[in-house]
Amino acid sequence: MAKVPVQFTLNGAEKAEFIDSGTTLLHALRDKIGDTSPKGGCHQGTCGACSVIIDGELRLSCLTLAEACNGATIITTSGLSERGVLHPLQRAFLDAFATQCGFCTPGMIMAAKVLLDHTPNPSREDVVEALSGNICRCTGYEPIIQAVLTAARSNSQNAA
Amino acid sequence: MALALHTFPTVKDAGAALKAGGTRYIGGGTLVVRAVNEGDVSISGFVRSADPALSVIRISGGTVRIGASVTMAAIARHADLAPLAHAARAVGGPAIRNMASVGGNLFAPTPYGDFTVALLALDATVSTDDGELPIETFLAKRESNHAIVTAVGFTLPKEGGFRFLKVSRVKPKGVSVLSIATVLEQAPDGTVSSARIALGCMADRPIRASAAEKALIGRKLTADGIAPALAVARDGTSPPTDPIASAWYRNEVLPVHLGRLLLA
Amino acid sequence: MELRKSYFADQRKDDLHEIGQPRPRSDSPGHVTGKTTYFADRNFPGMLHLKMVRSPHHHARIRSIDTSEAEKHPGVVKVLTAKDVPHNVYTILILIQIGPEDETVLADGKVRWKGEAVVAVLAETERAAQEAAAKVKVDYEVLPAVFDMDEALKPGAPIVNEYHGRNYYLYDSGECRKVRFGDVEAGFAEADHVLEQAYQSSPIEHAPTETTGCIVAPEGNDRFTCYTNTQAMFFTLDNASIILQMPGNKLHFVGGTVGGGFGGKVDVIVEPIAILGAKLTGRPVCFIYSREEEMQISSPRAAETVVIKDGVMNDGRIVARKVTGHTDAGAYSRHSPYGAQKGAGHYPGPYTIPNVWIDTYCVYTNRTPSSAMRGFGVTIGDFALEVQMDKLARLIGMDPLEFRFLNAYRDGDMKAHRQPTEGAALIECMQEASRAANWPVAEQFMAISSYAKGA
Amino acid sequence: MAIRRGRGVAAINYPTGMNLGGDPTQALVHSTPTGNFMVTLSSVDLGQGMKQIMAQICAETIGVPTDRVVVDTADTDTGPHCMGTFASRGTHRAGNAVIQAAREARQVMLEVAAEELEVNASDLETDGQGNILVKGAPQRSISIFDVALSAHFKRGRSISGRGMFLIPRSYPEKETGAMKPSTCYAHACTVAEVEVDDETGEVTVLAVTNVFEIGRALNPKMVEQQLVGGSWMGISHALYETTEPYYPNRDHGGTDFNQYLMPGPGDLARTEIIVLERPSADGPYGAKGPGEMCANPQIPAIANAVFDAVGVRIDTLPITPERILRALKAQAPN
Repeated sequence: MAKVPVQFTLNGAEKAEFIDSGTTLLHALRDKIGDTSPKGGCHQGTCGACSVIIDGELRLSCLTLAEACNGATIITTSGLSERGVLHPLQRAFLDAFATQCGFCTPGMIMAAKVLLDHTPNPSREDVVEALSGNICRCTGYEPIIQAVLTAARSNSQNAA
Repeated sequence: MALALHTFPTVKDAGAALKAGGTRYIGGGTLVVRAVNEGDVSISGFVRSADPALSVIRISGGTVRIGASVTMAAIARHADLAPLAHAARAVGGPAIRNMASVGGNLFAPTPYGDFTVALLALDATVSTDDGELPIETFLAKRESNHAIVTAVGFTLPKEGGFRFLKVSRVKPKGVSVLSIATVLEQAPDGTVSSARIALGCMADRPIRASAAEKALIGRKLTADGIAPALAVARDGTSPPTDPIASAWYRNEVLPVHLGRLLLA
Repeated sequence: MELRKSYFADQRKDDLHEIGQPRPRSDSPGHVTGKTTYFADRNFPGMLHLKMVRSPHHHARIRSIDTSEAEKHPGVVKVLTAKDVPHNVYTILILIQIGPEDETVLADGKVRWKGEAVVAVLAETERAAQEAAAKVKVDYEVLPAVFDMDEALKPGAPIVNEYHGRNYYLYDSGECRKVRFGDVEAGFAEADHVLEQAYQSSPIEHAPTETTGCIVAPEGNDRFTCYTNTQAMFFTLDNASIILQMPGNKLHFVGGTVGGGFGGKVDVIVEPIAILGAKLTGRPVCFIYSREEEMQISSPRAAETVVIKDGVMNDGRIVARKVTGHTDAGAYSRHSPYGAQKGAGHYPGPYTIPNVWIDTYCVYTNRTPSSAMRGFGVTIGDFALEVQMDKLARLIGMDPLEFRFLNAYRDGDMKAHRQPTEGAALIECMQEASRAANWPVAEQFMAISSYAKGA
Repeated sequence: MAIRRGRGVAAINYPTGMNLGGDPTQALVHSTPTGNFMVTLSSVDLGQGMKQIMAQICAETIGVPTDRVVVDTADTDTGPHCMGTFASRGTHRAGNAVIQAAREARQVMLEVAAEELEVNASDLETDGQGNILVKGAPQRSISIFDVALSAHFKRGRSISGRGMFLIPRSYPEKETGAMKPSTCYAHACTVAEVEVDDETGEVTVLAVTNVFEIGRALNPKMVEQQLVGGSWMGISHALYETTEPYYPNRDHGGTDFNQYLMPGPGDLARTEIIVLERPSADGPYGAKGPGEMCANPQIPAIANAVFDAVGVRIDTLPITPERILRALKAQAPN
């Protein structure tokens, strides 16, 4: 089996691995690099649990080939908190009781982060649209929407 | 056989590689990688081209050329393509739109391929490494197509001339019950002088509603004016029954939604 | 959310320290940082991947199985068929003495639903397992299948499951679980109106975001650790022990946080075969359902039909209720006989009715076996009951909410299954709903309570 | 085109625990040398927050803050038997087992404290903050930290307890069906408001008002999570979900989250949740099981609201636009 090199920046750290050609980024992250924060909920692109941020864009790691990420900058939910301090989105998810089983949470946070990076003061409609590719089966979405809106407000207060 | 990804600098080289058995061209990966993940062992090689031209949107004098690798997200945020943004945003959720390419959308089986419905209404031209084809011709034979799609081209409709509607059960992101795109031109008095209507999910691939198009010519966009077009909207349709909706339902609501789009 | 403390204040102590406090969840920090460990977040060197060859037919005899090409496929380590499973015919509720054993771990001679597991392939990679699975040749003789419960119960219908010998579950009470209370025919005779209506549902999937699965690792001392997302650790361990004819002390089950269950992870499906694979290869084995398997192979909530016949008086009293329920178990029992009889204990709903007749049946058809789901045995029944209540109210020209007040059970009322009502609170829920939803009802209904009449 | 409004109501009850009982759960509780408490179970947390609730129940019973309790669960090598997490039984069955185990541990803790303070154990109480006080003389006190140290290293006592909860199994009488399905029931009443598009059959759920009676809200925020999510699932069941859209025809079953329909974040109804608490006689601090019943009443309430809106009865789930449209067409005079 042909092994190919991949190299990218993951949550600020340089990563280099040899992987089987055709390996998805999801498998490379979870099985080779050991970052299990992206979850494999469907491997079809229909649940969003594997969402990561590649070069500033939200992507599904289950449908992305790891080899196609050479040189990319990748962010996952496990890399959001810094020195034990939670990212405002993580804080907001906690405070809003927006997690139940937690399986969709890392993907939701990725989708929300990209939204807030581009749209610091989103409307409810913006949030709904941003989360629309991510399935949650426990919460009924409302607490998650509220968490994202709260995080946006706390961000803008901090910026002010 | 183990999988492998082969990247070629030119479309021509990629095209040559595609002649090998078991290979598939990979655009955004939303169709092909999914198929492999789901156990399609007939695919053993991904082929792609790194030709930068595939990712370019070129607009000059009302003529648009969109490289096949351009994503739905790139179309949706392109200022000069604002009239089409709505149709591009109809595809998937935000992550899918950052991956799904216009080239891939041409191959998306029903009930997917909403943007292709828009392209059909725009009477687009599909460019491949083997030449150019009208989109209708391309779609009719897309399963047997072995050429690599390199771009789609079309003329930007006049302001307000393009309309698009996707009907889905789940909001804001859901698979189509059906989708409709129209490109209409109206005389100063409001009568329709030219009409192209494309339908998604009303057959196994996007189709034109030719009878309805004809019935609109010379009519005004009023309830009475469009009535003859709605009456023949189902002519030539053969919608699928799938988990989203039955053929019966799609046929029943097509005139309703077409009417609402035309009167909007 | 609002807590309305004014109700039942006399029955409640509200001076507790920790109970009643909105403490933060201890697991949430792990969830939001991606650090919570789910079963699949483990990776063992040398781990094998298990893929199942499944029946493409709804009902078929297996003439032969040829695994030779699959076994030769590069990367394949082991191919398992029925003969490899020590106790291949099982049923999970045997642990609480609900038999007979009626399901095969791997199909033996016959398949009874489209998607049934036939051959398990273990390989070094997921891809190799998929490729090899495609090379397994199974020669089927397709048999007539039955999908409709009414058809299945007709004489001469194809027999779905020979272990039952008939297309329904045989309870100790006969072909159905029965409740008989009062004289239902006398009730209908006395009633001003009799209304009989049929309700139906189709199967529903739990659709947890995390699919069913497990990873089994040999401990090296003849014990096996099974990391699983089962909802019931010992239930699964004990059933695995029976299927594998392996003493329970050889099995170590480790769960953790499960990515959603909703009742979908109480079947014992992935663990026994994965443990067997680990035992026979000496390697760690991972068997995780694909999303497609989760959606169409894992047990759904059963489809049900519910026929309700009611006798009602012009003054609003329901004087008789007869319920006939059918639960579509699919091809195997799993939890369905239990669910069907749970319905018998639930009808006629939270209403006091003097004459009640209930029959609940568990029926076999050639579809994916159904099993437990959130609201098991009750959800569809409640849909039927409460739509029926609406129809009855409109039939006699009463407000639907007032009609429910009139019939609501209260403490001390005798239920059809002959237990006195205790701790009722239906009336108070309706009173609060009347206020909150601005659905006014007559003052007399706002004045009553669930406490025993006269208490 | 006409958008028609309607509303409907439904009221339900739901049994707590496995039907007919016979479903045991055990718990063990012990203190660490520094007075933290470990609850050992084999129950499974599915995301409903079982671990957190067991910690709060143990903390309340022992008399310490919740953050001094750690729950170790879902390991068959360490945790005693639990029937499983299903049938709205987790909080009720495991909670009772934890209370019993915690009481036994608390008794030992108080006995050790009594020896240290030279009083009778029956004269002691906890302050919920980690201290044990002499009733009526709170200045005489000892921290649970010190009590645990003393128990471990001075007095040789194990501050621990065992808990087991079992509702004896009921066997239905064959002919009459006399039986005891459950010992306690949760209750609910839901009012749903819908809009129905009478040309397409599409339903929009505008609002659901849910009143739930759940015995006791052990952690109100977590109860809210489950009730809000359950209400969403009820709406989903009413209008969207099935693996066999053309049942009993077996074809066209969905295989992904695109084809298996559930309301998206853009389909949410205005959701009101009101909770009543009538403590159950045998529930842990009065709790009943709300996890399943909270998804039930929306289904008939929506069905009734659809009828109220457009005058057709859809007696088959899910109530799809197609079923509504077919019924409307069948009803139409033409």
